[in-house]
Amino acid sequence: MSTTLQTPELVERPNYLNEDYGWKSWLFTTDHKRIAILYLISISVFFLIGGIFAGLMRTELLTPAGDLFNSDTYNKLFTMHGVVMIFFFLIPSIPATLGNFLVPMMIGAKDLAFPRINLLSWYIYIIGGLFALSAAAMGGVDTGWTFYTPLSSTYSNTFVLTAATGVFISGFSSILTGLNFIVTIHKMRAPGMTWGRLPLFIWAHYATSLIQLLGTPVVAITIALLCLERVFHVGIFDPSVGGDPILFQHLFWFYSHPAVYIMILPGMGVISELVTCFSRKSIFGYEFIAASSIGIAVIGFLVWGHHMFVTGQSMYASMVFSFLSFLVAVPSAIKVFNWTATMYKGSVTFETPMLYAFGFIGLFTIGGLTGLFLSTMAVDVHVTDTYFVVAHFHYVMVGGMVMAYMGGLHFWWPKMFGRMYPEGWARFSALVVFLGFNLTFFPQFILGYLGMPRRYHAYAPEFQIFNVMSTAGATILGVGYTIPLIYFIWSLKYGKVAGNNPWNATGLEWTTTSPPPKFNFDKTPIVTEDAYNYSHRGEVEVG
Amino acid sequence: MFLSLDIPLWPEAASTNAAEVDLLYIFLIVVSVIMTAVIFLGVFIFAMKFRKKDPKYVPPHIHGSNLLEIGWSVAPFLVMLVMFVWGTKLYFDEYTIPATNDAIDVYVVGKQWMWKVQYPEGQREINELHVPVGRKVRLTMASEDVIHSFFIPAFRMKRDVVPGHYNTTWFEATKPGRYHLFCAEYCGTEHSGMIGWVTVMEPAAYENWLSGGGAEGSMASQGEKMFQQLGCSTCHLLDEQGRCPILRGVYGSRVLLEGGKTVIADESYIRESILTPNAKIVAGFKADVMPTFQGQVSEETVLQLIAYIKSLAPKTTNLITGAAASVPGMTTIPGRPGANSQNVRRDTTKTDGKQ
Amino acid sequence: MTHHISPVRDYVLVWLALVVLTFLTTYVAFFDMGQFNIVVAITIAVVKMSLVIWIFMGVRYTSRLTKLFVVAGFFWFLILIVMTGQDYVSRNWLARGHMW
Amino acid sequence: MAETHSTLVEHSPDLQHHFDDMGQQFDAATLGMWAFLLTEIMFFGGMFGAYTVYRGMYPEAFASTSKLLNTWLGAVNTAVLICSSLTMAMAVRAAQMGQKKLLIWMLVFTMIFGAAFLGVKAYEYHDKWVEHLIPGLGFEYKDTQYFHQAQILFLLYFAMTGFHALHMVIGFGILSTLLVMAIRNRFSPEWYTPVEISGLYWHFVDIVWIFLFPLLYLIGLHQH
Repeated sequence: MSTTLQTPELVERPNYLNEDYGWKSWLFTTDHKRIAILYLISISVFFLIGGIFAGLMRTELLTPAGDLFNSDTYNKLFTMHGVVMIFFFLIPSIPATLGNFLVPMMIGAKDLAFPRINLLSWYIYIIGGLFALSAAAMGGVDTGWTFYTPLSSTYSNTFVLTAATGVFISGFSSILTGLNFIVTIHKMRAPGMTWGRLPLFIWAHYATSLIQLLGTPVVAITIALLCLERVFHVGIFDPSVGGDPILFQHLFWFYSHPAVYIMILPGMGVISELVTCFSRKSIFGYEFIAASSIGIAVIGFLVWGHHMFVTGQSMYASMVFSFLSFLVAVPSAIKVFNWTATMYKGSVTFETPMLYAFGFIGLFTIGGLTGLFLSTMAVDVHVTDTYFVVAHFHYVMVGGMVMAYMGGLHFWWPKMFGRMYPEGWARFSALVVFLGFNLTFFPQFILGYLGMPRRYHAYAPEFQIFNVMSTAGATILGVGYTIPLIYFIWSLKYGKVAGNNPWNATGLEWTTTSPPPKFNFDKTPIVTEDAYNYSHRGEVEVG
Repeated sequence: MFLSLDIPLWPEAASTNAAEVDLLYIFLIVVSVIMTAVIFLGVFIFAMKFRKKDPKYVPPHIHGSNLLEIGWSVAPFLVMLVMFVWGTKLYFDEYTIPATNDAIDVYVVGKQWMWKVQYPEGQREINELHVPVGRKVRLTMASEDVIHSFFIPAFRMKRDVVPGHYNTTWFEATKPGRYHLFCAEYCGTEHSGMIGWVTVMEPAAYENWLSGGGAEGSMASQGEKMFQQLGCSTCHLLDEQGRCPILRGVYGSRVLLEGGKTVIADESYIRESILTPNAKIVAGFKADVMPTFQGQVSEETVLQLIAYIKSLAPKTTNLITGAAASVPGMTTIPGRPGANSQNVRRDTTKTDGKQ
Repeated sequence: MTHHISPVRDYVLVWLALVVLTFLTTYVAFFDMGQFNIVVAITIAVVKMSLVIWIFMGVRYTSRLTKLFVVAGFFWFLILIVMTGQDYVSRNWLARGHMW
Repeated sequence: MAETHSTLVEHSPDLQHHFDDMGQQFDAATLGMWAFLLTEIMFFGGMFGAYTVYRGMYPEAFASTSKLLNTWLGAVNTAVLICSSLTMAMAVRAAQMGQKKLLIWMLVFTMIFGAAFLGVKAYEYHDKWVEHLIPGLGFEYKDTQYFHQAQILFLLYFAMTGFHALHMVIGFGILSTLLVMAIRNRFSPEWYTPVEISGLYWHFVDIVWIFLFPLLYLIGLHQH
C-alpha cells in the first residue's frame, strides 16, 4: 500500500491515507478508517476463495455422475465454501468495512469508542481466518458448515478441530466489532444527533451489534463443547452414551439463525441510504424502518427451531417456532414497502448504487417470500435440506446482502478513496450480476421442490437440465463479480477525482473532505435537521 | 420439439398427503407471485414515473403514513396466519402415527451410507422398500451412527433418523410405481450414494412378493433365535417368575417403575431397557442385574428382539399371572392405570423379592 | 463527573447478607422438598446476585441504560433456556395424547 | 452525550484524543464492560442451557452423582469468593476517593482471596483426578446404573468450573496489573476507570460462581 495514491492536486491536503506511510502505519493503526481498509482487503480475499470453491462445486454438478471430484473432495469443497463465505465474508463484510468506516463519521465522532479493540478485532479475524484456511490446506473438513454431531464429533476424521477453532476465534472478532459499535452509538454522538436523527444505516448497525453481542457467545461455547466432545468423547452430544445431538442443533441454531440477520441487517441499512439519495427524497416511515431493524434483531432470537422441523423436535415446539418465524417476516416486509414508497414522487436517477438497490429490493423480496415456504411446516417437511433451501438463502444472502454490499461500496467509494469508479463499466457489471444470479439460483427452486437433496455430489439424471442452467449462471455471476474487482483497483490510480459530496447526499460523512482527514472533522459538527432532508439539496451532480 | 424434452417441472404425487402439500405449495406460490409482482411493479412504475425529469423539481417531504404502515404489516400477517394454520394442520396429520392395527409396520435402520429395511414377515432389503398401494405404512426408524434423513420426494415425506432413539413417521401410497428414496441429512462421504427406490405395488402383487421372500423366517422368529443366543431366556423366563420381569404381554402395557413412576412399554422403552438396562428399573427389581448390550447388538437385532417381544401376546387363560389380556398395540385398559396384570406381577415378586 | 460513593457500611452489610445466604442455601439443601429444592436454590442465588449487582457493582447509581443492559442480558439468557426447554418438555406430549 | 463543545478542552493526561471529556470516556468504558459482561452471560448461558436440559433428562443420575462433589469445599469457596467481592468493592471505593494505601491493600486482599479460591479448586480437581472421575480419561464410576449420565455431569462440572477458573486466572492477571499501576500512583479520583471496570468483571465472575455452587454441589444432598 505504500504506492503514492494521490495525483498532484490532492497531495497537499492531509487525509487518513497520505498522513503516514509504511506497513507499520497500516498494521498498527488505530484509525477506524484504516482498519476498515484492512478489513476490505482481507474480506475480498476470502470472498474470492469462497467464490472459487463455489465455482468448483458448480462445475462438478454439471453432470449427474460425480466425475470431476470424488465425493470426499466435493464434501470438503461445500463445507469450506460454507465456512469461508459465512464466517469470513458474509458476517463481517458490511459491518467491518463500511460500518467501521462510516459509523463514527455518520454520528459525528472522531473514532470508535475503543480504537485499540477495533484493531484487535481485525487481528483476531485474521488469526481465525488462518486457522480455517490451514484446515482447508491440510486436508479440509467434511462435516458441512453446521458441524452437526455425532458426525463432527465422532465419525468424521478430517480437520474438524482446526476449522472449529478458526470459527471459534473469528466469533470474538464479531463480538468486539458489535461491542465497539454499541458503545460508540450510545456515547459518542455529536451534539444534536438525537436517536430520531440517526441515519438508518446506524440503526441497522445498532441492531446488528445487538445480535453479534448476544448471539455469538453461544456458538462459541457450543463449538468449545464440540471440541471437548471430539477430544475426550465424554458424551455431551454423543447419543450412544446418553448425550443428545438435537441439543447441539438447538445451541448451534440459537446463534446461527440470528447470524443470518447479522448478515442482512447492515445491507438493509445501506439500501435505506441509497434509495433516499437517488430518489432525492426523505425516507418514508423513518420510525417504522428503525423500529423494524430492532424488531428483526429481537424476534430473530426466537425462531431458530424452524431449522429442526424434521429432526423429531416436539411438534408443539415446532408450532411455536413456525408462528414466530412468520412474525419475524413482518418487519422485513415493512422495510421493503417503505423503500418502494420512498420513491413515490421522488426524482429517481439510475447510478450504479441505485441499480444495486433495485436488485436488492427485488431479490430480497423473493428470498423473503420463499422463507415463508420454509416457515410453513408441512411444506418445510418436503423442501428442507433440498435445493429449495439452498436457493432461498442464496437469494437472501447473494441477492440481498452482496448486492447491498456492492451498492454501498460503489456509493461510498469516492468518500473512502477520493476517486470515482467508471460509471459505464459499473452499470454493465451490475446488470451481469443480476442476470447471472437469477440464472444460477432460480432453477434451484424448481430442483428443490422436485426433491434434489442438498450436498449431493452425484444426483439423479432428471435433475441435470436445471443444474446445467445453474452452472452457466454461476460462471456469469463469477464474471459479474470480477469486473468490479478490476475497475475498483484501477480507479484508485486513474479514477476521476471525486469532490467531497459527489452524490450531493445528506449525512455527516458527506460534510467532510473525501478521503476524510485523520479525525474525520476539523471541528465536531452540530446536527440541526433530520436524517434525510433532501428537499432543498437539488439534483445529484455527478449523475 | 422443445416440449417433447421431458423436463420434470413438478414431482410425482404418490401419497395421500402429497396432494394436500402440493395444494398448500401452490397457495404459497400464488401469494408470493402476487407479492413479488406488487413490489416489482411498484419499484418499476415509481422509477419510471418519477425519474429525474427536470433538475429544479423539488420532491415533497413525505414523512410517512401510520395507516399505510399498519395496513401493510397487518395484512401480510393475516395471510401468513392462513399459511401457518394450514401448514400446522398438515404437519400434525403427517407426523401423528396412526394407531390402527391394519397399518403395516416397517423397520428402517440408517447406517453410514445405506438404508436397511426390515419387514415383520422377515424380508430384509438394502436401499429398497416395497409397499402396497392404499394401505398405511408405519416406519420406525433408527440410526446406527450419524443423523440421516429418510426422504421420499414423491410422498412429500421426510423424517430425520437420529441415533439414540426411534423416530417414527407414516405414509399411505396412492399410485403404484417406483419412486426415489434419498438421504437428506448430510451424513459423511457417501451421503449422495445413500439412495434407493420405493416400489409401490398393487395389493395382489405385494402379497406374492411378501410370500416369496423371508427365507430366514419372520422377524419375530429371528428375534426368538437372538433371544436364546444372547442368553436373555436364562433370566427372562416366559411363563414363570425368574430373576427378571416376565416379558409376555409387556408390550403396550403400563409398567410401574422403581420410585413410583409408570411408563408405557413401547418400542423406545424396550430398546432403552436392552441397551441401558439401568435407566428404568421395574418396581420390585434391583439395578445392576442385567448387563448392558450397548455395542454388542446392532440396531436390526434390537428391532428383531422387539418384534419377538411384541409377538409374545399373553395366552388368554394364563394361570400364573391371571392377567386379563392387555391388548397389544398402543391402547391400554382404560380406567385404572397399571392394569391388574401389572399389580399381580407385584404380588408374585413380593415373595421372592427377599432372596 | 462525581460518582456517588457509598459508605463502607453498605458493603459490609451486603457481604454479611451474602455469607448468611450461602450458609442458608447449603443448610436448606439437606431437606428433601422434592421439586421445591431447585426453586429455593435458584431463588436464593438470584437474591445473592441482585445484591451483588445492585450494591457491589453500583448499578443503583448508574444510568437507566446500564440497568437496561443488565435486564436485557438475563432476558436473553431466559430466551435460550425457555425456548430450548419447551422442546424437551413437550417432546412426548403427543405420544401420551394429552397436553400434560 | 457530549455537553461541552469540544474545540478547546483542557487535556488531562488520561483523556484519549477521540473523547470530548472524562465523563464521556468513563461512561463509554463502563458501558463497554457491561456489554462485554452481556457476552459473558450468554457464554456461560450456553453451558447452563446444556446443564438444564441434561438435568431435566436425567434428574436422579445428576442427584446421585453430585454427592461425589465435596459440598463443604464448595461452600467455603463461595464464602472466599464473596469476601474477595467485598475487598474488590472496597478497592473501587478507595480508588474513587484517592486513598492509595487502602486501594493497594484491598487489591492485595482480593488477590489473596482469589488465590485461595483457585487453590481450593486445584485441590478439588486433584481429588477428582485421584478418584478417576475425569470424564474421558479413564472415568470409573462405582454405581454403574448412571455410568454415562455421571460422565455428562462431570463434563459439565469440569467445563463450567473450568471456564470459571479460567476467568478467575484472567481476573488475577488484571488485578496484578492494577496493583502495579496503583503502586505507581497512576490512579486519581478523576481517572480510576481501570479499577472500576475490573471491579465489574470480578463481581460478574463471583455471580457465575453464586449460581454454579447450588446447581452443581447441592442437588443431591437431600437424598440420603
